[in-house]
Amino acid sequence: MGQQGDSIADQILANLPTVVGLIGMFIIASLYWTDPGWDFAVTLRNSVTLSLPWPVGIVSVLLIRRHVRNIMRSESTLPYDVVIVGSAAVMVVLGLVSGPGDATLAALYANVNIIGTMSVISAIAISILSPMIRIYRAKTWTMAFLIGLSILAFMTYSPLGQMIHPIIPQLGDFVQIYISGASDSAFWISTYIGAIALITRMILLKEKLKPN
Amino acid sequence: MSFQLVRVDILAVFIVSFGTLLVSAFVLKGTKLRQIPTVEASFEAVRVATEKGTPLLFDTGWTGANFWGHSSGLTTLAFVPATLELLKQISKEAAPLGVRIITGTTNAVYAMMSRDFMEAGYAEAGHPEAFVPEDINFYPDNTGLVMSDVDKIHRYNIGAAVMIGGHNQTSNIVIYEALHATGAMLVAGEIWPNDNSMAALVADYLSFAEENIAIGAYLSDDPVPKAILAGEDLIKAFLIGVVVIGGLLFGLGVL
Amino acid sequence: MNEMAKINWKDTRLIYIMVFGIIYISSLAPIALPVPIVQWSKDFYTTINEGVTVDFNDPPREFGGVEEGTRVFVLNSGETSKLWGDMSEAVTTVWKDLRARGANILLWSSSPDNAATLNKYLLPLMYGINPQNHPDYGVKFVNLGYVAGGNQLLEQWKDDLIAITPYDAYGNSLADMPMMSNFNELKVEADLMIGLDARGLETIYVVRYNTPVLEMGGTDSASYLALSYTAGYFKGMIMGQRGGAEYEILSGIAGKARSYLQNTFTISTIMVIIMIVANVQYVLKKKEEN
Amino acid sequence: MPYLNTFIFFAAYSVLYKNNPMYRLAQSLVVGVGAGYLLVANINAFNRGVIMNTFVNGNINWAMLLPWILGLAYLCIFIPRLINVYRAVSILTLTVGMGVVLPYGPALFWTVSVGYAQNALNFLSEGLSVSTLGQLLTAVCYALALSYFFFTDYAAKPTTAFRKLGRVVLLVYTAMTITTTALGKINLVQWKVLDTLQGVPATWWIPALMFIVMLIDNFYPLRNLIGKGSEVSS
Repeated sequence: MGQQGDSIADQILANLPTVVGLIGMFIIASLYWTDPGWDFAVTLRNSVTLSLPWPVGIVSVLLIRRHVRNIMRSESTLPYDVVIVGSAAVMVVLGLVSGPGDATLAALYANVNIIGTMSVISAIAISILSPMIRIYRAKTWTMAFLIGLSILAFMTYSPLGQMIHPIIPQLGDFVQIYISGASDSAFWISTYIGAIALITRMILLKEKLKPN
Repeated sequence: MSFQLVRVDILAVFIVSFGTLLVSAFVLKGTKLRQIPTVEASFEAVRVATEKGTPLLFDTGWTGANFWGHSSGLTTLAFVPATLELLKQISKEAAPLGVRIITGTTNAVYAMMSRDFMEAGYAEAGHPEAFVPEDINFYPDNTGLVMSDVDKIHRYNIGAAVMIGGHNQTSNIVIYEALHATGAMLVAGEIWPNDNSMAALVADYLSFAEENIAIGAYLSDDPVPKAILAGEDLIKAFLIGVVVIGGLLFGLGVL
Repeated sequence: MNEMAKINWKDTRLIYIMVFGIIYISSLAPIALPVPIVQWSKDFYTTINEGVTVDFNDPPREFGGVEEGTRVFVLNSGETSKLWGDMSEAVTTVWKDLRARGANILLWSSSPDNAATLNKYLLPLMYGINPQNHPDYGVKFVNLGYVAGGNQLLEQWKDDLIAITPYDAYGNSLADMPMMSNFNELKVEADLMIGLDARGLETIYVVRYNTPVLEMGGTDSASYLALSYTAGYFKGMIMGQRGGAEYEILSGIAGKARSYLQNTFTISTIMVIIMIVANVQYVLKKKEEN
Repeated sequence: MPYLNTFIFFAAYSVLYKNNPMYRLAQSLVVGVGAGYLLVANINAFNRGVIMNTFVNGNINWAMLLPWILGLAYLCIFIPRLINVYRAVSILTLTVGMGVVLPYGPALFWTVSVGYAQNALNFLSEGLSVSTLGQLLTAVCYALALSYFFFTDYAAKPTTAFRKLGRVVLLVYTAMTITTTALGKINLVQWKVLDTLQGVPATWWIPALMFIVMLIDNFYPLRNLIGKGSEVSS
């Protein structure tokens, strides 16, 4: 927007980081078509990967700092801010003193974050069943079709269908393998085409990689 | 340094795809495009949040994940420019209305870029003072993101949410269920197909797959990005042709 | 879709309580239920039991099934930590079967949480609290633990594993372990690969070196792994607790997967009944209004 | 630790009743422990990947300077005059990431499309079976679903009927995924329930206690005991 009147040279200068980035992108992409890869491309790829701890570190510190400030301002969330900052501090101290392999550090991570993840992932089941019960009404033919398929899926992926007739799970598996499989492919492939179009827009400096 | 050129067939497909899109950029200008529901709906969400007097949740989850280049990463990276531009435009819309935007992401680089784009949006709207850097929420993992989002939804009684990005193992539905509890308007477009199925279940407005990557082009007045979208149709039509005509030729033993 | 929403269950907490109730009751008194065995599970078992031929490249590779000394590389490189509760019984039963057949098992985890999950729930069950002290360790089983690098690492390991990763999860030298003497150049020295929700093996190993690959995942992993099975890259798949029950039946090894089936059976039955009743009610009401 | 493990798992569920202190405690622990762990892991990663390799045997390794420069450049986001330095490095990070995976796009859409074409009419040579019928259906459904994504009038209008069928194909995936996801994830709940009953020590009483507390709260709000208003509005 607002760049149509500029000369190509002006545009390139104004978008120098993007141009450099695009050159970097094609240097890296070339690795796919070369065997073995060329040294400069490999060095560039590795350097970017190796530098990633910096942004992660910066935003993690910002996250903790936000809660430190809340503590200092005695916000209403005080007890929770103390827990966040305190637990983060314990982890950092353990990690820096005993190393990242410290047993307590690993145990805390396993018994808080890994189990927390499993909890959130398991909560998906209830979060799906709830809207299914609320929403699934055959108001249109499409909805009726959707409900029919859901019943088929429930019968296929539990012993219910097999108990009624073996053809039911066979039908469900057929739908899953051949129709859902094709649908999944179309989804991904349209996304990949979209990604290549995005890169074309980037090459023509039409996609914003910086805010102004 | 010597190396050999490999996978030449894919290289040819790659070059032809780019060529098609580049030519389209200049030839197909002015072609009429259909609507993408989430573009307009995102601004509607700002207005809904204004009416309800609550902040707007702008959650992008794993968008920008795999900056290190995992094989599945292109799609999460392709979402970055589109969602950032949307964030900026939403910020511009929200700033004069006094709506607070609370973001959530699990990607560090994306969190930093969000800060930059959101600040610019508030500045362009003439309200730089309204920008609160602490509303850019980075979480160390998806679990922290989901649990904190749910907490914020309840605590601020969130009235509208734009969730364009990606979540882990369809955990977006846990956030959606919390949004249902507060009666929030939900605009969603997810990266992964299984996450999209969750959005299809409950979202008020939904876009998916390449539609989400195209949002940046829809937000621009420039005809060239839209012409490139038109070029995408040529590639899709070609691939459909490969399946239909190629299928016949293979089946009849010609190929 | 939700513009069509009309809440019959005004308080969603009823749904939550119902689900928990079903799970508790199913867990307390499991009964055996008939299980349909899907083709990809049969293929999984056949590959382990009888073998398979992989012919993406010339010459084809003949794999004769898992027997004494078969080198099996297990890649714990997907979302195992998040899906463990859905994969636990299948992985446990398959592991038991591999051990019973005398396989040499090499385990790699792609992330700390994946490693922690198996360390906490699987390895103690198989090899005790300190697996490295088990008599099988180094001879029939080696744990590489978490090694960073993802698919890039697999690219490097295909030629020389020990050169890139000289030590196991417990700091022991791999070169000193009898099992690793012929389990190094993975492109030819891994007879079978079993991925735990693993991605990318098709392009790195299958199409280039004809490596037989099997996959294990959660129930819904099928939505993204099925493509590779139908395309012939994966020679079989076991999905979720239903897959665990299928493998128990196929292999005759006793396990706990059936109690999970009772849970899904009860939930499915109730959901089907709710959907049918709610829709019949809806249609009748609509007719009345007309 | 087993007590902490069970507490975290079920406290996360307690928000289904309403936002409450148990949930917020669990959430704060997840964020705090996660942030601390991430910091430690990344300090360790940079140390092993860069710092330890910057000087090797007294000689500087020039290849290691680039990660240092890129990393430090991120700090420029806090210096308004140098914001473009930060932008350059963030864009480079984005585009290098894209460069690694860019070729997978054409590789995938070409090989999948050709693969479907090759198998579509297998029933002609192999006879009609569930498998060959499925392969034909896959090719047809793929073409239909792809047509759904047409953006432009010139492609979308003449293919309206196909696009409608394409939408149905996408809906099939959606319906099947919603149900299989629910069934798969519910096994995770049961797995933890069994763990609380059969694990050593048994921890089933933790969720039971939580349930009782929430039940009491439903009839007699516990915050009355504290005598303070709550910020929770739901």
